[in-house]
Amino acid sequence: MIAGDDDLLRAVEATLFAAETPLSAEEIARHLGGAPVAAALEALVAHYAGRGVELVSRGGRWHFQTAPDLAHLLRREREEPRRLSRAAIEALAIIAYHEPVSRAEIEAIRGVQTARGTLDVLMEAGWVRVAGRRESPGRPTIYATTPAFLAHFGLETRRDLPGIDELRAAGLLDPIDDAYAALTGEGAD
Amino acid sequence: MIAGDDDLLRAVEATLFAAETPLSAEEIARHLGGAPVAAALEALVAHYAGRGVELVSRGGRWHFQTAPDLAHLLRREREEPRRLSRAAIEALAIIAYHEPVSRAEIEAIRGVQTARGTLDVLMEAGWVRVAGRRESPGRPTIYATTPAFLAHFGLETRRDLPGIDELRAAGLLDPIDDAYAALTGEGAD
Amino acid sequence: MNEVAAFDDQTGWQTDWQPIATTPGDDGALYLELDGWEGPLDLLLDLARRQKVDLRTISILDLVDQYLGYIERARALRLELAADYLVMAAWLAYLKSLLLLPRDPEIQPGPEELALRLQLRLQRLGAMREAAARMMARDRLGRDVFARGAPEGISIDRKVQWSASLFDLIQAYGAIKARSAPVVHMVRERPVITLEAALERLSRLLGVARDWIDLRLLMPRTEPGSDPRLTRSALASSFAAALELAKQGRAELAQEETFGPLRLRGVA
Repeated sequence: MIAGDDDLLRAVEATLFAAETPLSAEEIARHLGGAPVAAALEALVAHYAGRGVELVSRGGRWHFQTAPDLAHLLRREREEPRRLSRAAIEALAIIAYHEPVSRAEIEAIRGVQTARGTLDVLMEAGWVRVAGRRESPGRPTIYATTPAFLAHFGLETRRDLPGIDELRAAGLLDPIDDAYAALTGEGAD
Repeated sequence: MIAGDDDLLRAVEATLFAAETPLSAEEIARHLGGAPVAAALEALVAHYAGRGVELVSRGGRWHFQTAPDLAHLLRREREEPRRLSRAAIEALAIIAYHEPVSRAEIEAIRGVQTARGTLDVLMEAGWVRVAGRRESPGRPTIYATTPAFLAHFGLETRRDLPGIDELRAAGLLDPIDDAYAALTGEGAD
Repeated sequence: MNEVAAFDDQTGWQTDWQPIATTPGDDGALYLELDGWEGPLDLLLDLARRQKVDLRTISILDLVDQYLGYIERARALRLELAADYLVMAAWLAYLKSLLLLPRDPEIQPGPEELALRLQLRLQRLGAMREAAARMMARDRLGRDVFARGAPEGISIDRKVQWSASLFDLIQAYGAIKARSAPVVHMVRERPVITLEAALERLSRLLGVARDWIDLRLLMPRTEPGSDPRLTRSALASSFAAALELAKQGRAELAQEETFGPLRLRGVA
């Protein structure tokens, strides 16, 4: 059935390639009509050494596997840029300006509930970390920013974040004045 | 990520070995961070030529498979792939050689109605797909083959269908009316 | 039917087929009787092949005779024949008569055209049948050649790369401040005299003066043009402070008439 050494080598190679489970030398031999396959296995190991695929024996059973040093290529991460949601960026801003801060404090400042996923997203982004627990009733988890946060936003330290006065000067607090005027009514000139 | 030609070769080899479905050159390249892989594919085809496993291209997608001449060694203990009815086989051949083709055109060639299930079986096998509608009265659905069809039958492209050039040259892929006109009209000798 | 069986064996490639596997249920009788053929055209093709000549040079007259002969035999065996086989038989008988009789130019299409068209149909069906056989005989994936049995699989993990600019961040913080700050500012900046301040002021003044004094004289002096709300606030908190002092027994309150001046005096 199998003419020469070369044919046997090819047959062993194909058998192992197509096999759905690792095979022992005996199983391969039986599959190929009883030919001794030890030499062929050895030759195949040598042939595949250093290639993208290698022939290995685990517990007496042989199988092909992709070279371990290439594993990173077979599980590849693709980065999908996505913008932070409004809620997430507000939570991040509060953490950055007030850290360390608990979820309840974030909610108190934002004036709305913060979904569980929001802080998860910030932690997944690597910008926020758990900074322990506050020694107060309920021992709430407190959050702080990370060095990656500073790096992403191009800040040396958190002190580089503009203060309230700068925000106002930049017109970013304009809505406050509007709101104040609306509340104080005729009193404002 | 990939240092040299040799590393690229190994990476392409490993990717194709690990892949569960055939991959196009573009897919491989994308997977490997955009490196051009045409030369690596060519080198791999050459490297595996004559071995127990070979690298083949089917419909522009690449995969490793066992060498055809080893079929007799590997076929045993394997269950027969899906058995097709005669009607399904003929319909498949007609679709492959004439695609895209409507059910009425298939029936015109076979001289018999095509049972509803026949095309379904071919589509379920992944060999035939709906290729839209013909812009003719009734807008009939038209069918064509898939890359999986090419892979299953070992065809690099539809041009590799057995005898397709001869059939076309003999006018046997043309509608009867065209063939009749060619035989009796100006083409008649 | 023996003839038929022998012919099928000759073709060889039928082994790959299940001859009656997908016969339509509604005409199942046909397939039981004409095992292996899919319609009259199929039967004609098999008969034509038995002439063992190229389909292009086949004798249509011979073919018609063979078909009609086959149908006759089937009838003699009382095999139930499906209508389309009989329709084909009638049509072929008609074609035969046209071919044998002197040509009538009134009849269109003429017998030669009909014969040629039948021939072309048989050629096409024959070509597809051969093509199908050659296709099925190829090295097929999963039957003759095999893909890798246990591929590791490659996968692409999607990792979201979140993006936000410093401006987004600062603007967001400004917006939060805009939402929450007004409450704080109003309390601090509103022109009011608090109850505490009024209490402190009244206590101090009552300690100095021992006579009845109009409450309004004890209020802080307001600049001309100052916020009138500050005056109202001072009056209100001074009144509340006076009540509080009276309650504590540190002052007495007196009012001669409704809406008249409210006077108070310290209690030693």
